[in-house]
Amino acid sequence: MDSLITHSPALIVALPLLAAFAIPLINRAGPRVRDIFNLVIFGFVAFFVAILAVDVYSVGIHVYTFGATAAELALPGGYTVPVRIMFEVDGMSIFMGIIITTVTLASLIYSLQFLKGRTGQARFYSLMMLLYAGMMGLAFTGDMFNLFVFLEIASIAGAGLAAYRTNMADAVEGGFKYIVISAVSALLVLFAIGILYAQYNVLSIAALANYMQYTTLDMMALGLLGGAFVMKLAGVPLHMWAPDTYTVAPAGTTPMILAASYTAMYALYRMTFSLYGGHIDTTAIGWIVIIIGVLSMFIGVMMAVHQTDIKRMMAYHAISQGGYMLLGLGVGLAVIADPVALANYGRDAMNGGIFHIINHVFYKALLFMTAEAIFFRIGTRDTNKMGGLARNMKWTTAFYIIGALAISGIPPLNGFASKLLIYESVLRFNPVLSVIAMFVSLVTLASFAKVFYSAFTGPPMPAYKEVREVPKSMIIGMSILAVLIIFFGIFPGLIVDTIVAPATDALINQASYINAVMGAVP
Amino acid sequence: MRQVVGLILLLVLVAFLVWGVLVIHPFGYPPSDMDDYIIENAQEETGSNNVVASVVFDYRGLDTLGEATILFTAVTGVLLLLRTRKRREESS
Amino acid sequence: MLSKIVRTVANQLFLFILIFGLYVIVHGHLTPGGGFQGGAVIVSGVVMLLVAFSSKDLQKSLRERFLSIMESTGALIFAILGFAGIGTVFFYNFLVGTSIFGRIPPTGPNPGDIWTGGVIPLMNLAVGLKVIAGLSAVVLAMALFSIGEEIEE
Amino acid sequence: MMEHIPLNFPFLAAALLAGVAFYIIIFKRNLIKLIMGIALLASAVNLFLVALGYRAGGNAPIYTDVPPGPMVLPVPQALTLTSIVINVAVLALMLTMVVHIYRHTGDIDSKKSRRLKG
Repeated sequence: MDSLITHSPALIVALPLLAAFAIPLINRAGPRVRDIFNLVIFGFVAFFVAILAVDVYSVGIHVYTFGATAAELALPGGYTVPVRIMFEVDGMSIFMGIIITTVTLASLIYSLQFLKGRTGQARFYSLMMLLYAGMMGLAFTGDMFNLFVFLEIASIAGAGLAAYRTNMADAVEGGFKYIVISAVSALLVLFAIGILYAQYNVLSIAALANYMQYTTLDMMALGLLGGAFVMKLAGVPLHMWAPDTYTVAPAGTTPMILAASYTAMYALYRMTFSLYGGHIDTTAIGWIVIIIGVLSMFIGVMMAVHQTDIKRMMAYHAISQGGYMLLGLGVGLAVIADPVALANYGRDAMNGGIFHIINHVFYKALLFMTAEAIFFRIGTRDTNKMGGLARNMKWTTAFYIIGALAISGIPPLNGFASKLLIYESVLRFNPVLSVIAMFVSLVTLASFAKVFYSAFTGPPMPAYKEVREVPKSMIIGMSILAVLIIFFGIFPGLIVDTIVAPATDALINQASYINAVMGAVP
Repeated sequence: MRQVVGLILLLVLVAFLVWGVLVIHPFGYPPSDMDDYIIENAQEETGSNNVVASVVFDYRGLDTLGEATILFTAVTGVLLLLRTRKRREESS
Repeated sequence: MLSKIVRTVANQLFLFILIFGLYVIVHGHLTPGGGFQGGAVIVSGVVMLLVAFSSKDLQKSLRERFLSIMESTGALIFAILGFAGIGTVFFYNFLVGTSIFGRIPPTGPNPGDIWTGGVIPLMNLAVGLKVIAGLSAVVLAMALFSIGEEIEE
Repeated sequence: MMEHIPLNFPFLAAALLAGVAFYIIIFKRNLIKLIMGIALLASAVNLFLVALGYRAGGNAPIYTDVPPGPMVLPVPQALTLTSIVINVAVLALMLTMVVHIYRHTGDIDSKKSRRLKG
């Protein structure tokens, strides 16, 4: 068991990779064998995530050095610089890991029957596993270049999945936009890595943070990294790809691509807090993050209101909700240098921002899945053409209501818990921002209510008299998320204490991140 | 409008990069803590004469696994997108 | 389909390209090169055949299904070689000091010994296999798609 | 500071190449040209990485019959190798998508093919 815990970070990334490589071979044995194989492998991976999470929360940062004589040996014997690639799993990494694993599990189950009778299933599942491995690697890695590699794995797999329905021109265009944005942002990241490497001759994030001088070149690297990750997480000036890509991606994968953009947000936090923390002018950077967040919130929701394509509307709401997370973390970053303000409201704001990531991924994944369920049955995403679906698709309607109430911040669902944390703490930082956040939330409620009335209530449209409920695996996939949303809404304190607060601490406490690798080295 | 914004963005980026060239270390004299360790110990630790190969497959082996994965991903993606829709496979 | 002269020359030349590519792959731990580079050399030979013959002709001897299996196998071998070090740590070079590729060269300049490098030569072979299959599959699939041919699953 | 400039010309070349690439990415609307711009940006980054590892008068870091003298840094070469393969993969996928877009719209102009309004 101990050795399992020690090796779990490597296994979590390696098992899905092995599964992805093996799926084209396994597929020869038939689709049923392949599906079972997928689920079994994923079950193992989820088990490893669970034991790793327990270990990280009870023991602390988990360092795993690839290829060394011992996994904990971050520095080669008698040397002061880390040479090998290492995974460094702290509270924030495992938090992302939990989100990604849950969403992928739901997506995998959802896709089982969604894909039935379509072509290219084996490659679809293969890409899904690769996307999972890429996101997990991105969340766990403690090495800059490795981060770039996993970013690319996630991007390429995501683009391939987004363009899966090649018979639709929109799908290929959505995928193309995604891969162009990903390629450009990944190259900017690589440029920044080169700049950092040129000065310090190390690639480990902890070692870079340890040697950081914050020269002109470091400032350039920060600019490049910031631009690249904001592009990747669909922050507002660079958000144009998100609606196109989210709209066209097939059902099971939209939540995963959404989660992938939040791993980019995680990478942004990792850079600003763990790599540059303590050197940059945190107030200024914090305000930049806040401004991007508020713009995303506002413009996202304003664009969403008049959309008639249900998934496109949800995609704009995803941009808008991303703004809440940036707002919470931005407030935390702006006051991180001031211990009193940090204790008073900064930590709460960060808790809210981080808690909102998990909440948003869950309810937005649920909403995307209900939208695809409707598309699966009636073949359109236009809300004007829907009507009276509640009669025949009871489960889908119920899930839609849960998701819509959660995203609008109605108690007792999880969206309320995290939004309340953000409102309260931001109010003490700057009341105007809090008022904007509440206003955005109201507009969100209005927008989802409008869709609810036009799509689900009213007399059933004659064309959809025969519409049936979606198959069982899709309902199971959605209900996993719905149960979690309700659970998180009822026990927000428990969740914040057990998984959110360690993530916040991990971001604030830069020294422990560095020391886990550099040890007693001065 | 788009042209003007693009031009400003372009000029800022290029000015940024050229400024970086002025302040970066002189060409041919890089700092080399990590690389010196690798050059000295690669033969003993990995048994390979080619230090680049020992970096690629041993010191940074995970990157290479990732790289192979990316190639696999891209090939899978290309074959997924170029699949023909004539035949319906796996109709079970 | 190009003229007979081109086809004959391409046929003969492919063998040499194949040998050169294999040389680059096998000596990856001693001389510049390795799995990726050697694989790319061999794929350039495949592209040459693709230009000389038509893609439909090539499809008869080089099936996508075969390429797909070959690629998966290469990737699996590579990942399993990484896995095999898990007795110590993932990606540990567990063959150094054993009888398979386990010799340790003298420190400093030396003429080179093929039986060195631990898992590195094996990984080079696996990656070479993968690159050959993967890039050939991409090139072939794009060529076939552009003339509207059916591509095997 | 100024005396570095003639010495630093490889870095300058990388910066200018990146500038050309950004110009193409921002201003060109043809999707194939966009892909070429991304390929050019990748080349700029690769050139930058390789130039980082050069040590004056260094040999290739391969011990097989190496003449005496310093060795250039091996890590940037490994990174460049990885980055080249990654870019090949990305370009292959992008070109495939452009082929599909051309199939669907009969055009590779980004203004015309992006019918979806953001």
